[in-house]
Amino acid sequence: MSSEIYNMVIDRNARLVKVENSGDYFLFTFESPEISRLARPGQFLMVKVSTGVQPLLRRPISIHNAENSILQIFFQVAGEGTRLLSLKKPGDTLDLLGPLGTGFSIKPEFSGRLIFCVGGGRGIAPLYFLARKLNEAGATPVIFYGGRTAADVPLKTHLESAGLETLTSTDDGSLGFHGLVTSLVEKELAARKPAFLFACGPEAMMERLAEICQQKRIPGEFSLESIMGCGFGACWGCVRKIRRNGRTGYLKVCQEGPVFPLEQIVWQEDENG
Amino acid sequence: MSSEIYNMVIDRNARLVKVENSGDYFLFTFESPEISRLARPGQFLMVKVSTGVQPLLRRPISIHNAENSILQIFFQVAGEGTRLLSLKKPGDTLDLLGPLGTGFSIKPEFSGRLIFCVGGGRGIAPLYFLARKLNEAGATPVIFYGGRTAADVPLKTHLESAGLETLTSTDDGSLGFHGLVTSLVEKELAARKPAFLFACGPEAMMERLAEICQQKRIPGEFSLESIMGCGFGACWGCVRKIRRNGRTGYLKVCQEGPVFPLEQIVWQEDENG
Amino acid sequence: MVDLSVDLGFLKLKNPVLAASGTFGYGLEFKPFYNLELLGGFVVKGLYFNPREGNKPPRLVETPSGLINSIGLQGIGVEAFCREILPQLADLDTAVIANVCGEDEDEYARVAEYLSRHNGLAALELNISCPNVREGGRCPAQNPEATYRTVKKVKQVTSIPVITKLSPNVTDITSVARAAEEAGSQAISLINTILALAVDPETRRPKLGNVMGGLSGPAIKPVALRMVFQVSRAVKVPVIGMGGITSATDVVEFMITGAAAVQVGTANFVDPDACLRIIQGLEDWARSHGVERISELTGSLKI
Amino acid sequence: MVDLSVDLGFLKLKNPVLAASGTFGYGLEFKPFYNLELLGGFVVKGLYFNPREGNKPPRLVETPSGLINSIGLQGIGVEAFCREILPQLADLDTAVIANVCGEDEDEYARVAEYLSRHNGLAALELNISCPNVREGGRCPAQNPEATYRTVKKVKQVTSIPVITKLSPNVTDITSVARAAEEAGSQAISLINTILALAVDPETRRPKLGNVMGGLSGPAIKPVALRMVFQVSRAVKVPVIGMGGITSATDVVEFMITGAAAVQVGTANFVDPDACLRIIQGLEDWARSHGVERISELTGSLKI
Ligand SMILES: Cc1cc2nc3c(=O)[nH]c(=O)nc-3n(C[C@H](O)[C@H](O)[C@H](O)COP(=O)(O)OP(=O)(O)OC[C@H]3O[C@@H](n4cnc5c(N)ncnc54)[C@H](O)[C@@H]3O)c2cc1C
Ligand SMILES: Cc1cc2nc3c(=O)[nH]c(=O)nc-3n(C[C@H](O)[C@H](O)[C@H](O)COP(=O)(O)OP(=O)(O)OC[C@H]3O[C@@H](n4cnc5c(N)ncnc54)[C@H](O)[C@@H]3O)c2cc1C
Ligand SMILES: Cc1cc2nc3c(=O)[nH]c(=O)nc-3n(C[C@H](O)[C@H](O)[C@H](O)COP(=O)(O)O)c2cc1C
Ligand SMILES: Cc1cc2nc3c(=O)[nH]c(=O)nc-3n(C[C@H](O)[C@H](O)[C@H](O)COP(=O)(O)O)c2cc1C
Ligand code: FES
Ligand code: FES
Repeated sequence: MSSEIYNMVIDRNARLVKVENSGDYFLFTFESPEISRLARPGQFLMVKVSTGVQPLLRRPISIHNAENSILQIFFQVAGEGTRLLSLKKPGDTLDLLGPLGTGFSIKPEFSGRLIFCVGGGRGIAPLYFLARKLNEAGATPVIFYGGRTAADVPLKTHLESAGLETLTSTDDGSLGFHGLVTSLVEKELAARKPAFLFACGPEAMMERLAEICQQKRIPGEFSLESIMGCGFGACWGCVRKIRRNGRTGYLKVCQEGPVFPLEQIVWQEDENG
Repeated sequence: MSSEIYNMVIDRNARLVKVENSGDYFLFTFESPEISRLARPGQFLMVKVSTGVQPLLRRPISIHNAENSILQIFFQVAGEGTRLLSLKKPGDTLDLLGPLGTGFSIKPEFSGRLIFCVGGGRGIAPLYFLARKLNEAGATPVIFYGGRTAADVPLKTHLESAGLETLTSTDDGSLGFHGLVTSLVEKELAARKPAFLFACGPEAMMERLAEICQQKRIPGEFSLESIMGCGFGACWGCVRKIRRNGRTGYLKVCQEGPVFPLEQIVWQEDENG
Repeated sequence: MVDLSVDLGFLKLKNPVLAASGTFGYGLEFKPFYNLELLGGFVVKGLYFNPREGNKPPRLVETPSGLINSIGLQGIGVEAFCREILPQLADLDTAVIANVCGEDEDEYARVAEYLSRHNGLAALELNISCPNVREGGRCPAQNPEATYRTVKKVKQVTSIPVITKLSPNVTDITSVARAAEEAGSQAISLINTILALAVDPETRRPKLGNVMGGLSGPAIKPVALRMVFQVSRAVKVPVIGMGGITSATDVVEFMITGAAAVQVGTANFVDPDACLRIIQGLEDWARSHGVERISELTGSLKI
Repeated sequence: MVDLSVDLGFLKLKNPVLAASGTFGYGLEFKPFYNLELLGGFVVKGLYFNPREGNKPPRLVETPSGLINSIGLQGIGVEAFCREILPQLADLDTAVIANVCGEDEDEYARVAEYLSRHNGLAALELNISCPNVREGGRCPAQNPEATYRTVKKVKQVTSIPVITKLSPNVTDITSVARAAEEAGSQAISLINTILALAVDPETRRPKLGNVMGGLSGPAIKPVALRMVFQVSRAVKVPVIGMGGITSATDVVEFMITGAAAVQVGTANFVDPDACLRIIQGLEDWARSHGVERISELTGSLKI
């Protein structure tokens, strides 16, 4: 067991201090000093969404930001659990377990280099914290933020006003580049090539990005989703097929991930095939 | 099937307009014109307490009052279902099914006569509506209202300010008569004898009252509780042993009751013995 | 226009939604809420030959997402049913199904035979799976031979189509289903309730007067789906699935898994018009998913 | 002072709360949350002789008040366990129990024999009841003879006490329990998960990669209690109850019903410190109810 796993905490009294909302999307700000202090970009929380047994399990949600004892999450209502979560009001206390997982690698050699951070839909969640830390490390992050329609890129101004270069795309052209975010990345690659690419979003987006990165020989790390039972390595429920050190096998996304080097990921289509 | 059963309605949009609270006890005021119009004292509602499947079943709650399209319930938090109910706020809409059950018999011959209405704890709930209607029918109701301690008789002033004679008792003497409400009834019986006695409350209270009534030859009707699956006669889950027309058998409390003539009730201790 | 009808071979239903036995009274209890003719059909409360007292209360206890009942088939008996109730149901343009019970194999046959002398029943559902009447929850559906014998006896005395209702309290449900099919059952319905217990920690007594009872409701849906999956692959006759259905998508799941029709039970208690809502929801679902005939769903699970 | 200890005969526990196999990793995963020595004990993840890949994902799906899993016993195998994990557990002052699996009867014996050569295990729990490894969810615990043979073989190769873990997917759990007892099992633990299925109506595929899986969590508690009730009256050896326990009162219910000790499974996923909370709650409950020795509860159900 890696040592960082000891750096997780159950905060039963994380106070929700601010709720921002746009359509299906919610940005929650908590006071949770301990988790905030430990958190690194790409890590996530397991959030208790009900006080009873229904739904039974916590929900995995990325850490959107952690700074001065505050902790932020950004989520989209996807089903019953996130719907219950969305009903919480400022002043409520929530039960958070975290920070969990390995997080993105911010390497010293990124300093002075261009780094692409690509997020699709709710996949934007962990990239703000990442870009902020990349900035602090002297790198130049560019955020690519895609969605189906303008309503799906609610964090655009939030990112921009934090001084982060943000390129947006929508499938229907209602905001920014008209087309898939992967096409926007390709277009941009014609002009400038990053030293590294981070991504988080729908499986299809990431699979396409992996192709692009391999073609252009850009190293990268992708944050994967999977259905999680515990979030801390106890259930073996969250595994994905990963190719590592010459062996392919099921690794726990919650503990060995959710962030994986792109070359290690076995895409689900291949797996089913 | 009796014809009154057709007089029930599912009101999916009963608007909660007022919440009054004292400790564990809540008085809710709804706008629910149809149910309000149909309701008679002693009838009850099946109230949906959750939007999901947990808890699964509706909860039976007496009609505390029905007047000019408003409907009131008075309840005590007893477990998860009533706890969830207690969290509702003015402006919320609830899903109510009712009015259900047979209700108390308000007979023409009550006019000009003294009627005792005895409630223990949350059992007070249906007696306000009853007493009001007895008044309208020209009878003179006296409410006996007992609880363990002063905090358990929160409706005292509410009843009094409606002009209803209200005698209170508490087990610990913190308010009104010091002792059981049944002792208070006995004490009062030394002074005046009612033409009829209605009761709703804990099983032990009602069983003792039944003895007293039989001794003193006072006719009466008691409202029984039982665990209910449906509230409208479909599940056969709510039965109690009832002696009626010379036969003893399991009758549905939701449909044949919850109000039964006291001489028909087979008390649960006898049943188990 | 979506075609919601389903054809069980021996019986054509307007739509695949039946109300389940024991949760729909004798049908009449639901008349105040909607027109019963909108249903695919309904199964009345279990009928023994004679009237029955039923079990000692308490008869119900809620559990997480579930309900345990031990009604014990309180009821009016088959004679009173045919005299007082059936005439009120016989003319309804919907499938009215009787739920046939028995203390022993002969009683099933006697009840079936008596019912067969009357008009108005679309089918008989043999309730060989009630956990609430015999000691320890035992029932014929826990044994393929007893199942075969019971169905066979009933088939000999009736020309009304027979549906056999199975118990989930078995090691291998497919062997029981095959026994019922071999004995001539025209359909299999499942699942009845799962034998269960609840205890009051304060009194240290069982929460039900009859000690054990049968678990129903959403909690058992995954078990019911599994058994519908197994049985629909083991028999050729149509399978009628039930257990925890509360919504149109639940119905879709049961049908995809292998059910030709479904029954809605406990949900009727929570929403008296649950079946109606589900039928409407099913039509909406089919429309929004481009499904023209709902019967196409049956067994369409991709493995 | 409340005495929480319970004596299983072959094993004395500090308190009746064990963490259940497959929900507590190899124990180490929970060290960040509390001192493992506060537990009555814990059962490690199922061990085959060789390492196993486990089943194809998705491996989990939530259902009303429940969870279906089809992990398929992914694990490191008994050699790596004894080399890498057991040394870290052996000195803990709590009962460490291994969960023994096998593809066939011989493998159970091989795993048990290998484990017996090492120190630090308080007992072996024979997992003859996992629904996630064989075709159609079958397992030895569905058959009294197979149960007898498996337990007997293991007993012959080990002197570590043996607990046999039963499956709820049976017609008569008492006959399987008696078979295990006759073969020399010193305790019976139950229940393992209930075989279940979930279907995605959109894709028309099973929600689990392995099609079927095992249902656990509060949804199954009433079924687990029923089986603990039945088994504790059928055998003389102690019964270790589990299925849906999330609170101290759940433990009290299982003990009253007949369990000498309990295991907490799925709840560990929701609250990593669930067992600790439950143990503390149990002490509070005993104190507020004037119960001096928790073991008095076992089998105190009044019928
Ligand atoms: C490491 C990690 C980080 C995540 N971070 C975020 C985040 O920052 N913001 C955000 O909005 N969402 C995030 N998610 C996704 C989020 O966990 C799911 O949307 C949520 O669990 C759905 O729960 P629900 O009860 O609302 O919906 P459900 O009713 O449970 O499911 C709705 C749909 O989502 C699918 N689903 C359920 N659980 C997951 C899961 N864990 N991963 C993927 N799909 C799932 C279901 O199969 C179903 O199709 C993250 C997931 C992981 C694994
Ligand atoms: C016809 C009728 C009218 C009622 N009117 C009122 C009313 O006006 N105000 C009020 O406060 N309460 C009333 N009750 C009682 C109320 O229904 C229960 O308190 C409520 O259902 C408990 O639900 P819960 O989820 O909060 O508690 P649970 O957790 O379900 O139960 C808490 C405790 O109450 C017991 N209980 C549960 N359901 C019932 C029930 N139906 N009857 C009796 N005991 C039960 C349980 O066994 C348990 O001991 C009435 C009951 C009936 C049958
Ligand atoms: C209160 C109650 C009474 C029942 N009575 C009967 C019955 O008389 N005959 C029968 O075959 N099944 C009976 N059942 C079983 C249901 O018909 C159905 O098989 C089971 O409840 C599962 O479906 P559900 O989860 O939708 O309720 C009864 C169920 C309940 C809850
Ligand atoms: C994810 C998961 C994995 C499990 N793995 C095992 C296992 O390896 N061996 C075993 O005997 N039981 C296993 N079980 C069954 C549990 O130990 C327990 O019997 C069951 O989950 C019921 O208890 P619960 O409802 O408290 O979870 C597993 C259960 C779950 C949920
Ligand atoms: S979510 Fe439990 S091991 Fe990853
Ligand atoms: S509560 Fe269902 S019949 Fe009375």
